[in-house]
Amino acid sequence: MGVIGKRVAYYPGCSLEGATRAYDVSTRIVARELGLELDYLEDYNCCGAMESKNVTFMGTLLLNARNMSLARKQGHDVIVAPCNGCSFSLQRAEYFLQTDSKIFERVNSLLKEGGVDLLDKIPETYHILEWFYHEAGPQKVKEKTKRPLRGLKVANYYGCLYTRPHFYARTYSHAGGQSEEARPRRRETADDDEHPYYMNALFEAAGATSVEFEPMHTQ
Amino acid sequence: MARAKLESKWGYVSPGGILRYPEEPPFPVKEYDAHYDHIFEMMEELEAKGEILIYRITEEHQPIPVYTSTGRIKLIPTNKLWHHKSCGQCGNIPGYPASLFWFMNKFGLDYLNEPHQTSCTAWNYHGSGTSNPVALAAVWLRNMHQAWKTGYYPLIHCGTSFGSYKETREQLIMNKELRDAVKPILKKLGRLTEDGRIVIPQEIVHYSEWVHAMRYRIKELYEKEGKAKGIDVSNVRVAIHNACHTYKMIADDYPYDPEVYNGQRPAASTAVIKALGAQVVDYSTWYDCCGFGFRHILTEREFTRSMAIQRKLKVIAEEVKADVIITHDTGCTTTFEKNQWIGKAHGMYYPVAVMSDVMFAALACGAHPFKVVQLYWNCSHYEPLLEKMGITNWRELKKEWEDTVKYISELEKAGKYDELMEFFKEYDLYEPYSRTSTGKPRASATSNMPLFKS
Amino acid sequence: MAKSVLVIGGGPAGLGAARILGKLGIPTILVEKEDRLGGNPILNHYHTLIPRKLKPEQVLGPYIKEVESNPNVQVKLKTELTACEGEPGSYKVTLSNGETHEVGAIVVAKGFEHFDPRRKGELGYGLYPDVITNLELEQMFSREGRLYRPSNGQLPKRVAFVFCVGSRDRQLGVTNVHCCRYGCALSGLQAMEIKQHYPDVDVFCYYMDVRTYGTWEYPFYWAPQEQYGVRYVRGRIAGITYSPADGRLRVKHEDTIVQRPAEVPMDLVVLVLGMEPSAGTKKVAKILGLAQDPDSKFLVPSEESGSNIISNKPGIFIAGACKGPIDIESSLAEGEAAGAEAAAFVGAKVTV
Amino acid sequence: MDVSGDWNLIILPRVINDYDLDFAKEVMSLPEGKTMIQCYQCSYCTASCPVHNYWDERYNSRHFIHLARLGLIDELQKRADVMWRCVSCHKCTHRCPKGVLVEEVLKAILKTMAKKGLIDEYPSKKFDKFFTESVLEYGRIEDGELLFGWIEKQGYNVVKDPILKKPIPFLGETPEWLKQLVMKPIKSMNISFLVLNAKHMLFHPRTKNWNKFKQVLRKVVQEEGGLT
Repeated sequence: MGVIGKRVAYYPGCSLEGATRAYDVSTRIVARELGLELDYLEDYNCCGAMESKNVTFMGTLLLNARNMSLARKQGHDVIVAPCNGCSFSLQRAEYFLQTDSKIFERVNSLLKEGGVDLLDKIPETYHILEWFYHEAGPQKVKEKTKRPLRGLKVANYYGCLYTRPHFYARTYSHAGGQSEEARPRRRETADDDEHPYYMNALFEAAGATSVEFEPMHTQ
Repeated sequence: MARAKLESKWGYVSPGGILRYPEEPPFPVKEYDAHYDHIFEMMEELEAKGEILIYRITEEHQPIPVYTSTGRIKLIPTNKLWHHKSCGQCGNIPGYPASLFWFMNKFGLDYLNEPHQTSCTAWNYHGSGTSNPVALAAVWLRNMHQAWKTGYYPLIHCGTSFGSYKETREQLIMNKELRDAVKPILKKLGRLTEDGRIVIPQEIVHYSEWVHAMRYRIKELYEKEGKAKGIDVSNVRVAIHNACHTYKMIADDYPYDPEVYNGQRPAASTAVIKALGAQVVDYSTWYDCCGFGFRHILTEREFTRSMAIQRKLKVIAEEVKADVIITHDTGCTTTFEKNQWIGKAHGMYYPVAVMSDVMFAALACGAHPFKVVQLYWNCSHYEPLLEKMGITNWRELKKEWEDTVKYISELEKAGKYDELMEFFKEYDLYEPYSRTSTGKPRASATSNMPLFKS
Repeated sequence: MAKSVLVIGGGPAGLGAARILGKLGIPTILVEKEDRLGGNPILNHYHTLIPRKLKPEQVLGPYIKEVESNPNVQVKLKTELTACEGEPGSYKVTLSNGETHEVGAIVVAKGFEHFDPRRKGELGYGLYPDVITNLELEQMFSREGRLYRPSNGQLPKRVAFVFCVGSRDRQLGVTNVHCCRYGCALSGLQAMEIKQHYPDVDVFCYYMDVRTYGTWEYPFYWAPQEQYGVRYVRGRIAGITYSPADGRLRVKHEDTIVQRPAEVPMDLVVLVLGMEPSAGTKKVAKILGLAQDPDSKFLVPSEESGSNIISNKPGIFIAGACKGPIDIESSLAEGEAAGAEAAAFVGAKVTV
Repeated sequence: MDVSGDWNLIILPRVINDYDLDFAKEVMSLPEGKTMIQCYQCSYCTASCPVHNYWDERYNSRHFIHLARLGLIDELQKRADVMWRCVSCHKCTHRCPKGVLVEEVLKAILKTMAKKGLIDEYPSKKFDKFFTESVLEYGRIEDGELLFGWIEKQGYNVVKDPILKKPIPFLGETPEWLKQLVMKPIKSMNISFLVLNAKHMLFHPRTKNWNKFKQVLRKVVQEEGGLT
C-alpha cells in the first residue's frame, strides 16, 4: 500500500465535467472521505480518446504530452484518471515517449513551439480504481462506509481499457521497447489482466455483493 | 515386393518379362521401386493365376524402348497397329489422324484402321460423372479384346482415352470386385478368351508415344523429303502444350527423356519438335490445363474460354511470341483453336497457329497442308506459320485442294465410286474406310456412302 | 592392453568418436572414404553452421587436428570397410586397401547425403540456372563471398527459400517422409546473412511448418523476421517456372493464409534439401547386419536400449546422421558418446 | 444454342501475380505500424477479437497484417467494408505473444490505405475527423454538441439558435432512439446538472491558453494528412 502516493494530479477528462458530472462529484467526495488528495489539473485538454488517435499519431501524442507537462508544472509525477479512455491515452503516450527517444525529442520540440513547458520527466498515469485500491484499500473503505450497500447486487464492469494493453500500462515488453523493469511500480499496482477484482473488492468492502458475469466483464 | 532382375537387350527384366529397367537410369528418377511397378508385377501374377491374358508386345510390333518418369522402360510398338481413334479428332480435326496414317503409309508400316472400335466413353465419365468403373472397364476390355482378336496392337489416338484406359487398368488390376463384375458382361458380349480370361495389353500406348519413338525416322523423312521441297523449320518458335490426360493421369506411365528438360518434363512432342530442329520455347504456364478440362467444356464453357485465353494464349503470346502451339490431344487442339476467336470478340486476341505434333511433323516432311493435314479445318492463323516453314506456295496448294474437292464431288455425283477409290489411291489421300491391314482399298466399305455431301 | 576400436566415417560423428577414443588411450582405426577428414561440412564447403554460427573449420578443425596428431589413432583415408566377420569383442574387419584388423568394437558414422532435387522435376532444378540448392548457396558464400544470380551474375532483387524439398514427401515413395530438422533453421540463418550484406534484397521463405525447435526458435525464426524483415509465406511450392518476358522465375503456390493461388516473380530460388542416408551407410548396414528403418533406410538403434547410439549388434555403436537428420553439434556429441561406450565395451581401464 | 444468358462471361484469373512491398514499408514507417514485422500469424489476436467473434469473421486482424505485409492490396480492399469496425478494445494488442501492437498496426494499415487512396472514407473515419476537429478547435469536447452535431452530419435537420448557431435539442428532426436516450436521464436529473449541461451546450468548454498550441497541433495533423 501506498506506492502511488496520497496526493496526485487529477485529470477528470472532458466527459466528467459534462454529461457524467456525477462521476466527477462522487470521485472527489470519495477521495476526500478516504483521506486522499486530488490536485485538479488546471486548464487540461482532451486526451483525444480513440478518435484522434485514428486520425493523427503525433497530434494525439502532443495532446497528452501537454497534459503531462501541466502535471509536472503542478509538481506531480503521477496522474490519476477516472476514465478508461483518458488513462489509456495517457499511458499510450507514456509508452511511446518512453520507448522511442526520437518521438520524445520531437514531442518536446513541438511543446516548446506551442508555448508549453518541456517534459523534464514523463509522469505515470494510473486508473483511479488502482489508486483507491492501493492508497486506501478495502479495509479503509469498510471503515469509512457510512451507509453499507448491504443486499445490493453489483455487476462490476471494468471496460476494455482498464487493464489493456499491458504493453502500454506496465511491461513495455516488445522488441525494441525497454525492459520489463522500466516501470516496477506500475507492475506492482496493476489489477489482474484477465480477471480484474479491485472494484469487486472495494464494493464488497462497502457491503455490496458482486455478481459474476464472466466473460463479459472486460469485453 | 522383391523383384528379381534378368538381363536383356534393354536392361533388366523381371521374370515375366514386362517390367524393365536400365541398370543406371539416364536421368534422376523417383525410385527404382516406384509405386507404379506393382501394376506390372500384379499383371504377371494375375496371368499366372489364369485370370487375365497379357497381350504382349512382340518383335513383330517392332517395339522401340522409351523411358518413363520412373526410369522404367516402356516398349512402344511401331508396326502392326490397331488404330483406336478419337471421337473429337475425326469430327473436328480430321487432319490429325490423317497425318498419322500418312506417316505410317510413308514408312510402309502395317496397320488396321478398325471400323469395329467403340468410344472409350470417358467423355461420359468426365462430362457428367454418370459413368462407373464397371462400364468403363467393360468398354475398354471390349476394345482390347477386339484388337487382340485381329492380331494388331492397340494404339490410342485420344489423350483422354489413353488416360482413362491407364486408370481403368489400375482399377481392374487392383480390384478383384471389378474383375468379377466385368467378366459376366464380357462373357455375354463374347469378349473373353476361350478359357474365360480378360485381355489386357502389356502397355497402353498413345499415338504421341509412337511419334516420340519414331522421331528419328521422322527426322530422316524431313531431311530427305521436306527439305527437298524447301521446307525449313529451324526458325519456327514452338510452344509445347502437354495434355493433362496423357501425362497427369497416371503420371508414372508416360515418356520422359534425358534430352527433354533433363527428364523432368514429359518428352513426347517436345522431343520430336527438337529432332526436327525447331526452336522449343519455354513459358511460365506450361503446366496449366488448356481449359478444356473435359467437364468444363460441357458444363462451364466460361471457365474453358477464360483459362485458354488468360492462362495460355495470352501468356504464350506475351512471353514467347510463339509461331505455333503444339499439342498432342484432341481437346487441347480444338480449345486453343476456337478460343482465339472468342478472345477476339472480347478484345483479347492472341493469334497463333495450333496443331498437333504429328500434323506439324507431317507438314515438315512435306505432306500436303490441305489434302493430308487438312488445315482448312483450322480457324487459327496458320498461314504465317506456313510461310515461315517455307511452304510459301500454300495458296497454290489450297487451290489444288479446292479443285480436287470439286473433282471428287463430280465423281461422287456421277456415282463413279471405283474411280473415286483409284483416285484416293493415286493421291495417297487418307480415306477412313479404305485402307485395311492388307493395304488394299476395300471399295465395298464406302461404296454406298456418299462423301462430301454439300 | 585393450583391444582396438574401428571408427567408420571421418565426419563430425566419426571425429567425435575417434577423438575421445584416442584421449582414452584406446588404439583406434579411423577409416574415411574421401581423401580428407571432416565429412560434409568440410568437403562440401559449408559456410556457417547452425546453431552457433561458427565456420566448419572453427568447429571441426580442432577435432581433425587432435585426431590426426593422436598416436593412438590411425587415420586411413580413401579407405572403406569391405567385410566383417567374427564375434562381438573380436570382429575381424577387412578394409578396401586389403588390410585386415581385429577390433573389439566398431563405431559406425557413415552419415547422410543431400537429396537430389532433380527428382522433384516441377521445381525446375537443373533447368533454370537461378534455381539453386541451399548447399550451393552455402558454397556461393564460402567460395565466392557474394550473392548473385547464376544466369547473369547480377544481384537478385528477391530471393525465395523453398522448404522441405525431398522431405515430408510421400510422392517420392516411402523413403523421404521424414523431416530434415536443419532446413528451417539454416534457411533463417542464410536469409539473415543475405539481409546483413544486402539489406535491399527481399527474402521470402515458403514453408508448411517452421520447425526451429527448442532454443532455435528465437535466433533462426524470430530474428530473421523481426530484425531483418524476412517474410514467411505458408504454402508448399507446387512448381517453379520461368517467364522469358522478364527473365524471372515464377514461384507457384497457394498462399494458404490468403487462400489464393500465387505465381510470384523471384530472381533466385533456393531449394532447402532434405537428408537421406548415404550410400555408405546403406552399404555398411549390410556388411555389419545393422537394423535399418524399412522406409527411410536410416540406421535404427536397438529396440531394447533407451540410448540412440546402441545398435542392434553388441559392440557396434552408431552415431550421427546415419541414424537420421541431425545437427553438427549433436553429431559430435553422439560420436563422443559412442566412442566412450566403445571404450567401455572393449574393457579399457581409464584412469582419471 | 446457348440459353444460359451469360455466355459472354470471361473469368479473370485469381492468381496473385506480385507483391506490393512498398505498401508494407509505408505502414512500418509509421511509429504505430513498426511492430507489424513481428507477427507470426498465430492468430491469438483474431481468436480474442470480439468483432471477429460476434460481428463478422471477415474482420480478421491477423489476416489483415499478412495481407499488408505482402502488399496484397486487392485482398485488403475486398475487406474495406469491415476493416474499420475495430472497437479498440485492445485485446489483440494485450495478448499478442510477439509484442505486436495489433490495434495500432491495423489503424496504421487503414491510414496508409486512405493516404494512397485505396479505400473510400469509411463511417468511423468520418466521426474520428469530426471529433478531432472539435478537440483541435476548443481543446475539449462537449458531449451534447458532439451528439447533435453528429446527428446533423448524418443528414438530420437540426434546428439551431440564431445567435450562437448551436443546435437546440429536440427541435427539428431527432431520431426516436436519441430522444429516449437523452430524456430518461434528464427527467431524473438534478436541476443544477441540467443547467450546467445547457451552459456547456451554449458555451463550449474551452482550454485556456490554447491558441498557440492549436496552431502547432494543426500543423502536425496537416503534415500527417489526417484530416484530409
